[in-house]
Order: sequence, then structure tokens, then C-alpha cells
Amino acid sequence: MNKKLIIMFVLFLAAGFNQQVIAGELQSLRGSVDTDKNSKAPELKKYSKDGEPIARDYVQQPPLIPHKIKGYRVNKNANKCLSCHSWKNYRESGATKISQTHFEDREKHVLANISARRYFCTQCHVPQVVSPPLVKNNFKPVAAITGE
Amino acid sequence: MNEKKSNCNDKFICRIWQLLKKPSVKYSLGALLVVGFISGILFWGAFNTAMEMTNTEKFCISCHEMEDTVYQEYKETIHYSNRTGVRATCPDCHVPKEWHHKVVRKIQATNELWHKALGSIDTLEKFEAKRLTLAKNVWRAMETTDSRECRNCHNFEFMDFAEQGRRAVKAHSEGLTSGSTCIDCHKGIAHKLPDMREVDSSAVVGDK
Amino acid sequence: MKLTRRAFIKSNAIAATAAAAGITIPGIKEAMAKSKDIIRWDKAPCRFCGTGCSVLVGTKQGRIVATQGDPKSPVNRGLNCIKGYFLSKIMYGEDRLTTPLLRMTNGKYDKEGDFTPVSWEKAFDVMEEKFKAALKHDIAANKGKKPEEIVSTVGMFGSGQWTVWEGYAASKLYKAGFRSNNIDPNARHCMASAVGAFIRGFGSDEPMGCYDDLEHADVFVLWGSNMAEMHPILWTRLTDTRLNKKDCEVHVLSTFEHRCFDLGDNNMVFTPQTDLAILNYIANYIIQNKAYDKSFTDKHVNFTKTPTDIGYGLRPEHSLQQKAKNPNKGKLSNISFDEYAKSVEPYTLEYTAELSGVPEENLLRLAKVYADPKKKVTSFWTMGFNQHTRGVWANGLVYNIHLLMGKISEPGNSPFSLTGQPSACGTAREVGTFSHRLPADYVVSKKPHRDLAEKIWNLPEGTLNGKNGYHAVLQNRMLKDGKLNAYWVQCNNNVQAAANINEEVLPGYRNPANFIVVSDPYPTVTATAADLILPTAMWTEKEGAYGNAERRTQFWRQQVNAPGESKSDLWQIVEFSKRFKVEDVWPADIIAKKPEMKGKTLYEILFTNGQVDQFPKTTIRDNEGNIYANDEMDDFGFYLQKGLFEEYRRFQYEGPKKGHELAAFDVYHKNRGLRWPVIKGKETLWRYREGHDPYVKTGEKFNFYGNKNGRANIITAPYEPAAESPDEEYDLWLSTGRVLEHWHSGTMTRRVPELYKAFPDAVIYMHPDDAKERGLSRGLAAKIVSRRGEMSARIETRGRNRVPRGLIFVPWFDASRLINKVTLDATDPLSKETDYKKCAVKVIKA
Amino acid sequence: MNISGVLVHAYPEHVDSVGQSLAELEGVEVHGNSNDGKIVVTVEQNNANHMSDILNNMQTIPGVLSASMVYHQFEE
Repeated sequence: MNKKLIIMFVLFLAAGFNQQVIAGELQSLRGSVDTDKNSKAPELKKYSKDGEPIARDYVQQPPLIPHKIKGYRVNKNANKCLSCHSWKNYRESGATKISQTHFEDREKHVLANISARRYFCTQCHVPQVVSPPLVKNNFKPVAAITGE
Repeated sequence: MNEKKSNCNDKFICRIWQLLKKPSVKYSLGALLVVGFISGILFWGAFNTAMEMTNTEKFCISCHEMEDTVYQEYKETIHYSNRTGVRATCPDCHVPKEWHHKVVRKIQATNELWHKALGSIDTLEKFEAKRLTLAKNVWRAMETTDSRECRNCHNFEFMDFAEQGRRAVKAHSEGLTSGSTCIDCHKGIAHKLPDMREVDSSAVVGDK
Repeated sequence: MKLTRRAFIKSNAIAATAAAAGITIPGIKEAMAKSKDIIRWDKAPCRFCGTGCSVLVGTKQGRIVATQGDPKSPVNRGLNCIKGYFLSKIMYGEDRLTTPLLRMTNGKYDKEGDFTPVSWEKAFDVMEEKFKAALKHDIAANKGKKPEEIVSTVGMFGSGQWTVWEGYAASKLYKAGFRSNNIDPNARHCMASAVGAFIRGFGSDEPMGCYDDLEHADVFVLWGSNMAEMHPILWTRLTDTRLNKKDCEVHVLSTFEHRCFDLGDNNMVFTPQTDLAILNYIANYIIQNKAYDKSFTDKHVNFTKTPTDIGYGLRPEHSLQQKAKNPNKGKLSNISFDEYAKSVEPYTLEYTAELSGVPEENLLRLAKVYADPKKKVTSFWTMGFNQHTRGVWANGLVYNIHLLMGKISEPGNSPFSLTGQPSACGTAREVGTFSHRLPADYVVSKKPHRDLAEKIWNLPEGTLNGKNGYHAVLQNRMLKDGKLNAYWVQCNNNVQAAANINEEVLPGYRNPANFIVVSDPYPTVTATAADLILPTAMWTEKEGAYGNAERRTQFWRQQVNAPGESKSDLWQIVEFSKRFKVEDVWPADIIAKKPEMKGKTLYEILFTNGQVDQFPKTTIRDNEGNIYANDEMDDFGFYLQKGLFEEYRRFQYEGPKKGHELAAFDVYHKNRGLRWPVIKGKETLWRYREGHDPYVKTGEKFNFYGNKNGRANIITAPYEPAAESPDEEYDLWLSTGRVLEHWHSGTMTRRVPELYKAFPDAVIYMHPDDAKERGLSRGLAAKIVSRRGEMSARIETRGRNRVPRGLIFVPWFDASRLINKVTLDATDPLSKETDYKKCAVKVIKA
Repeated sequence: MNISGVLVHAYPEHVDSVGQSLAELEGVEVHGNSNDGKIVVTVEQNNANHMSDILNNMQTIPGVLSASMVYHQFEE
């Protein structure tokens, strides 16, 4: 068991270290294209059409939208998201339920339908394209730290 | 011979009727049949061509009431531009394919011509005010015909659920049994939704 | 004490019962705190936009593990936008810089060398050498010159994302230490026009209203401000009012359709630059219909006009600049009401509708709402007005409307200039890190203002440089021309943010005569264009303070330590000041006025001057008893932040200009911010209004005490065309801006996987018919070309923004798609703020 | 093991006397009170029906308005 750990540790060290040694070609998010050169248009990235609910790193993080929302309009006349996710419709449609916090207004009164301040869902909930991250992120959720 | 004419005392219709009743003197039955047959075909061809001409997107959006409103909204939807380029234009959803339904719908369409003359929805505000009633008409028609126009192209029976997304499979496979029809869930697929307070109060917040 | 499972359950029982009883039992806290799931929560203002939401930062064993909206904050009441919820991940990008990097070849600094890790010692050595060379040259060049003629070859480009004390320390180091006014914040790109209009109109910077107007107004008018994406929480409050308040209306004006149109009742798309005509039309409508509040204008308003045909802030040799009759002129001259009425007369409904392309009925409906005395109207605007070659005029024209109607400084009636950055107000504007300003609205060009600063900073008389320094665009030009040689960039990514990268920005950074230092936590486009990169601490890796758009100053404590050898901007500034003696920076005659300063370092004169170091080290606790680190306090041995803040406050109390007073340092750690002026501990919601602003005596009702005569200025200004409009070859308008999911140049947000995957790459928002005419369509690669450069991206015709024919919109968050290679560095000649919203381009197949 | 949290509401003036009499009950511990007469109490018993007896006794103590169980963790 600890033999594997040691190898892992060495690899980790190397990865961390060489990041600095080859600092010669320090790269911005432009990657290998120099600033004065013109980079080509990026590859097309597709929003995941209809995936499983995406796990969250901490309780307070707003859930990500695992499906495409192109053409789903939210305006004064209607909120397309609510046609599946509202308290009345979510059982029948099998959609994720809207959390209790959305039913409180600014003054903490609990309402029958969601509070108007939560009406535009896409201010906190966003779909995801199918693509690896641009840069690896070493964020660790609580569980990872306390070794559960 | 000519007394027969006298009892029409010059009423026009009556004289026409007498003419039609009078057996042909000069022309043979065969000639009359051939001429009748050909003019029938011509008439039928012309009738259908005319009807089909009114059954095109170009005709529908020749009225600015349609072109500036629902057509602009439609141009942003999947039925206008999609992966395969297969389009569904106005008549594909709003005019039945089967001839007799089509004719019934065409007759109803005279009401739309009437409102065009009245200018009931000739400004954006007027259209917006009428959007709900217009939408309800279409929804009601679809509900009564179990979304027949949708099923011209999309049919539960021929859906390959292996190719569909998670939500679609659940909804469509249940749809087969629970008797719901396409329009129950797919309202607003081509045009912006009207005020949905009456239809689904949970889908809107606040008063008008 | 080992927490047994039984004790754990018992403490849960106690806690639950105590909660039901609504009382807190101290004993339980220690018992509960030990259990492994407890996260320490503390407040901090969000790192991103000018709204200034307060977030709760969750930390565990020295790492940030979560962030959420702060329910106690009156700004956001527990809500955040998508970026706020992911603040917890912005510090953990894998390519985080952890040591200084210097361009070197075989061990020596070389402008064309590769970046090599060096120690802080070595980094400051090279910086010291370069800065001293430039300063030596300056002392010689400025020999015998009066303070108003001093020129300097050292410069700094700071930020509206600096904390209050970082801006203050940088301003002191440059203006007092190096006698250089070539320090400017990137808030020059976002709020300079707003500042110009505030000073010209009201004699005092910053809005007179506050966010409470969002709950009081009957009508909201958005002038080119996509609040749904750029100020999301304010948009939720506006939506709350619109959907719940009877007869509430939202009018939205923009050069393209965006998400706010979904809530808009009167949506208008106008031709770029014609907002000037629309604003004048509304004033004209109000006057023609005698709807103006005569009693208000007679008592509280002064009518003026401003010189016209003032050029476009381009290089003097540029043809447009040559043609301008009154280049950069802004002196106001008084006019009568009738002259003002005549000046807006040409802007009839027909003329304005024809010029702007907005249908007459929409314009009429908008004008009626402003002219209706019973309707409380709040106007919102941001970059649409500020980043505009007539930005100061545009800001002024909307104040004219509100002043004509007397709809100002009261709940619901509010011309509200929204701020872009989290502390453009708190740091850049109030601390005065602009090339022409001193703290609290004082300016470098006025002798009495310099005297006040010299008194507070305990400097010899005549130290301060009286000549306005180089502003943002001029800094790039001076770098390119070799007139600015030692340059330090902190807390911004200007190589990606500044206009006209190819012709002005890159040549300046790579000019062999210049030494460029960049402080940044990540390798940005600006850092890789520099010669020395200093690894910098981020947001809650240091103690900080921000000031948001409603004059609310918010503090936060240091939550976690910065990685590797990263240091805060503040530490870098103060540590670097140790390297200079007064003899290196001041001429002998200045030193002679205070001989006791001979041989002393700038560190002693600027920072250990008895004021900044008056507060000893102390343990920082919150009211739950948690203890917090403060790296600067450990390194320098005194409470540096508190000393800087308290010295800075003297400007607000000891000078003639009233109305900017902040509360004491300790107050801000205990609350969710106060809106200044804070008089006797009470914050001010509406300025210049009796009953709300303590400087307005009873019976006066209004007093615009920023101006000596207590009156606000209505400033008439005409429509003038944009600097560069579409023609046959470059046949499309280009407007640039931001999207909800990303902040500015994407350095932080694109390193958060969820935000990157929400909006991976910049796209070209284009009208489908414009695309079809050019053989393009949605999803295809296209190239945008202007007279200055090009950029490639994919076309989007059915995205969140629907642009009219003849205009494209491109966000600038993507480092691989530098749209600012294409934009024009034309500015508002008065505010010197770049117009990123209008230039002429063509789009061709890539 | 049975642990429960009980909120006892007593007349403000009788808080101290009620506190004492509560503490005398077997397995009962008083943790704190608010000045308007609310007392936070935990009860530890080894079986559930004892728990309900204790709760009833609490009701009968003079000066007690009400005693309501807020938290109950029981494992056989």
C-alpha cells in the first residue's frame, strides 16, 4: 500500500516542480500562441444535451444545469424552467425540485410560489459544455480535507 | 316549341334554369361529356393550385402581422434551423394534411382574412394583447386532434428511445400510456409563450 | 478534550433546544466547534463587480471550502450570482504563480530573456536599479522647475480592484515619494466619465442615491446597461419590484437586445452614439410640455453650456484631432434657461426617431414617464454611457433630465451611475488614485489641495507634483514613445483590456527602453508581456476593504494564507519603499526644507511616520472568538491597514470639502458596510437632501453643497458623431463588453471549471442576415478585421444577445481572442476614458 | 442510550426554583435559560418510557408553564 503512495508522491513532486523549471515558456491562457500572433477560432464545444444531475462540491453551490437550455425563454409572460421544475410540476416531470430557499423573499417571508427575485434562473444556474477544464483547479471540498 | 319560354316572364334565374334543362340540340352527348370532363379537371387543378399557393410560408408572412411577430420568433427555433436542415413551415403545423380537414381549416381561415381587413392585430401592441386568445385557439385545436399536425412528422410509435435524452425517454414513454398529447408539454416550441398565468400559475411570478 | 460520540449528541440536543428557545449557550459553542464538520464562516465583499454583495467565506484547515450569499447583507440578502457562488475556487488554479519571475539570459536580466524564478531580494534589486535610473534622470530634468511643470518617467497602472489601503499606499509612494503623477487606475476604463460628470455637475464625486431606490421607484430606465448580466443581484431586486409593484414599468435602451429585454415593457434598440440625441429629445419634451419643476430649477439649478467639437482623445497628429475646433476643452459657461431651452429645441421627436432608429411611440412613451411628476423614475447606466467618446456629456445629459424634473436625491427618484469594479469607488475614486487626483476629491493641479496633502503627509512644502500625470491611454503611448521607462502594473490585465493592442500597447511593453513589472497571481497576457512578474496574494489571502456603487465601504479579514512566496500588493509597495532614500527621489532644495528627513528612506517618511504605524500589533478576532492572521502586520510589526486607513480619513475631516466622511476603521469589521458620509455613526442614504444628508439644513430641502452656490449644474451638450463609424470597407459597428459568467479578462473565472464550461470561448454575436450576406452562419469560424488588427472566433446568431443589422457584439474575457487588437483607442477628451462600444470593423470568412 | 433536549417554559420569576427542582430529577441536567423563563434541559435515560415519565413530572413542577421535547436521539 505505501509503495503506491510513494510513487504517487514522487510523480506529484515532479509535476509541481517542472512547472517552475520550464518557466521559460511561461504560458498565459493563450497557450502556446504569442500575444502578437493571431490564434485561430476555437473548436466548437457542445452543451451536454441531457446528462445526469452534476455533483456539487459544497452544499451552498447552486446546482449546474445538466441539459441544454437553448430556446428556453424566461420573460414576463412565462418562465420555461418552471414548467418542469416548479413545486407543482416537478414530481410529474421528474425534474430536480427547487430548493426551499427560493420561496423566501428579501424580507424572509415564506411565499406560495418562488420569490420574484429568483425569477431569472440563469443568473445562478448555468449549463455546461462537454469539455475538459481550461486549467486544472486544485480546489478541495470539505470531505477531501477531512479524509472522509 | 317556344311557348315553354313564356312562363318565365323574363326572370333571369328562371331563364338560366330553362336553358340548362333544355336538352342539347346542337352538341352531341359525347362532346358535352368530354368538354365537361376537361373543364372539371382544369377547375380542380386550378382550385387545388390556388389552395396550395395559400398553403406556403411565403403566403402566410405576406401579412406583416405574421411576418413581424410570430415569424421572427419562429426563426429562432429548432423548426426553422436545426442539425439536419429539415424545416417545418407555417402550414406544416397550422394546416392539416388530410384534404377534408384541410378544407375545413381553409374555410375557417376566412375569419383570419376578415380580421386582416379589420386590422385587429396590425400593431405589435394589438398582437401582444391578442396573443393569449390566438395561442389558445391553436392549443385547443391541437388538443382536440391529439396534435395531429405534430404527428405528421413526429410519432411516438416510431421514436427510437435509445437515441433520446433522459428526460425525453421518460416523458415520451409515459406519454404513450397516460394519453397526453404533444402540445401538453411542448407549448411555445415555435413562438413565444403568451401570459401563462391561466394555463400554469406556477410557471409565472407576480401579477401582470 | 476528546469529544465522545455521546457528548457530541448531547451538545446537538442542547444546541437544538437552545435554538428553539432563541438563546445562545456559550458552553455549547466550544463543544460544537471541535466536531469535524464545522466550517468557519466570515464575511467578505465579493471579489467581482461593483454591486458589492457580501459573501460568507467558509474555511477549513487553511483552505477555502465554500462560499455563499451573506443573509445579513442589505445589498444581496443571502443571494449571489453564479460567479459569487464560485469565489471559493478562484485561488486554486494549478498555474498559480508562487515565486518572482525575471526575464534573464545566463543569470543576468535581459529584456528578451526567458522568465526564471528569482528571490524577492533579487527582484527588488533589479527594480530598484531601474527605478533609480529613471528617477535620477527626472531629478536632473526637473531642476528649477515649478511644481506645476514637473515631468516623470516612472509610472504605475493600478486598479479599481485594489483594496482601499493598497490604492492609498501606491498613491503615496508615487505622488509623494517619486513626485510622479503617472499613476492611474484601470477605473479610467470604467468610471472616469462618471467622475467627470459628477464633478462638473455637483462638485462632488459619487452618486447621490443608493440601492434602496430599487424598492422605491415606479419606473426603471436602463441606458445601455445590461444589469441582468453585469449587476445580477441589483437585477433581482429590480425584478422583485417590477413583478410585485402595480404599474411598475421597465424601459430598456441598448444598441442590441440583451437579457434585460425579457423584463422590459418598453424595449428600444438605438444606433450607437444617438443616445445623446435621445437624451436631448427628452429634455426638449419636458420643456415643450412645461412639465419641468420650476420651483426646483429656480432654487437649486444653474444652467451652463460646454465647448463643443472637442475631438476624440487620439494622438495629436491624428486627422480627427487636427479637425477638432476646441480639442479637450471643457470649461463651463453660464447660460439662461431660455438659451438652454433653445439648445435642445432641434431634438424633436421626428428628428430623434429618424437619427436613432427608435420608433416614435417608444420614444414618446419614455419621455412621458420622465415628464410625469407623479412617477418616481430611477435611471441606471454603466459602460454604455461611460465608455463613450462623449461619456461626460452623456452622464450630464441624464442628470439634466432628472434636475429639470427635480427627480433627484429622494427615494425612488435617482439618476444612478452604476460602477463596474468592486472598488472603483472605494479605492480609485475616493482615494484618488487617478493621475489628476488626491484623496477626497482634491486635485493635484490646485496649490491649496497640495498644501493640505503635504500637511497630512508631513512633506516639505512643494514636494507634490502639480502637473496632471499620464492617464491610462497616454501611459501606453508614452511607453511606446519611450517617455515612460519604469512601469509597474498591479491588479489588472491591461494588455488584454486596453484598446488598440497591436499599435500602442504591446510596442510600449516590449520597448527596450522600458522596464515593466507586473504583480499578478496568475500568468496573464500582461504578465507574459512584462520583464518581471511578482506573485501576488488574492482577495481573502489578505485583509482588505472595498467601496461599492452605493458608497458602501466593506471590510474583510484575511481568511487563508497566500501560496508559496506570494505577497499582497500592499506588502510589495511598502517593502519596495525601503529601497529609496529621499536623496534618490527629491531634489536638494526640497530636502533642505525639512533637514530632519536627510538620509531617511521613503519607508520611514511615508509609512513609519508616526501616523501609519501608530497602531501596534494586535490579535484579530471575530465575535465568535475565531482568530485571523494578518501577514502585513507580522512583516512590518504594526497594524499597517488600520494606520493607512486612519491617515487617509484625515483628508475627509481636515480640508474644506465636506460630505466624504468615513467611519473609524474598527466599525467596518463589525458590520456589513456603511454608506458615507457617516456622521455621528449614521450612514447617509440620499445625499444633498434635507432629512437624509446631515449637511443640508432644515428648510433648505435640497443643497448641492459640492458646488459653492449650492446649485447643481445642468450642462447642455449637442449630439456629435462617433470617432469611427462604419463605411463601405469597414461596414459594421463593433461593441465589446462582458458576459455574466466571466469577470473582465477571465484570469480568475476561466480557471474555475464550472464557469469555463458555462461559457468557454468568446463568440461573435451577429444578425443572421448580416451573416448570410457574408457567406457565414451560426457556428462557422469568422475573422473580425479593423484598421488596427484582427481576431478570429465563431459566429453566434441565436445566443443571449440579439444584435440588430449592422452591429456585432464581442465579449473580451477570452485571452485567446483579443478583441482589443481590433478596437480603437479613441477616448472622451474630458475624462480620457476609452470608447470600447464603437468602432468600425468588417467580418469575413476565417 | 436515550438523550433528549427539552425546552421548559417557566414563569420568569420562578426560573431559579424550577431550575433546582428540575436538576433533582434523575438524569436531568439544566444548561441555561433566557430571562423570559425559557430553560434548556437535557434528559438522559436508558429506556424510552422513562423518558416520557420524566417529561410528565416536569409538567407538574410548580411554576412550570410547559415542557416540550425538542430533540430526541434514542438507540436501543
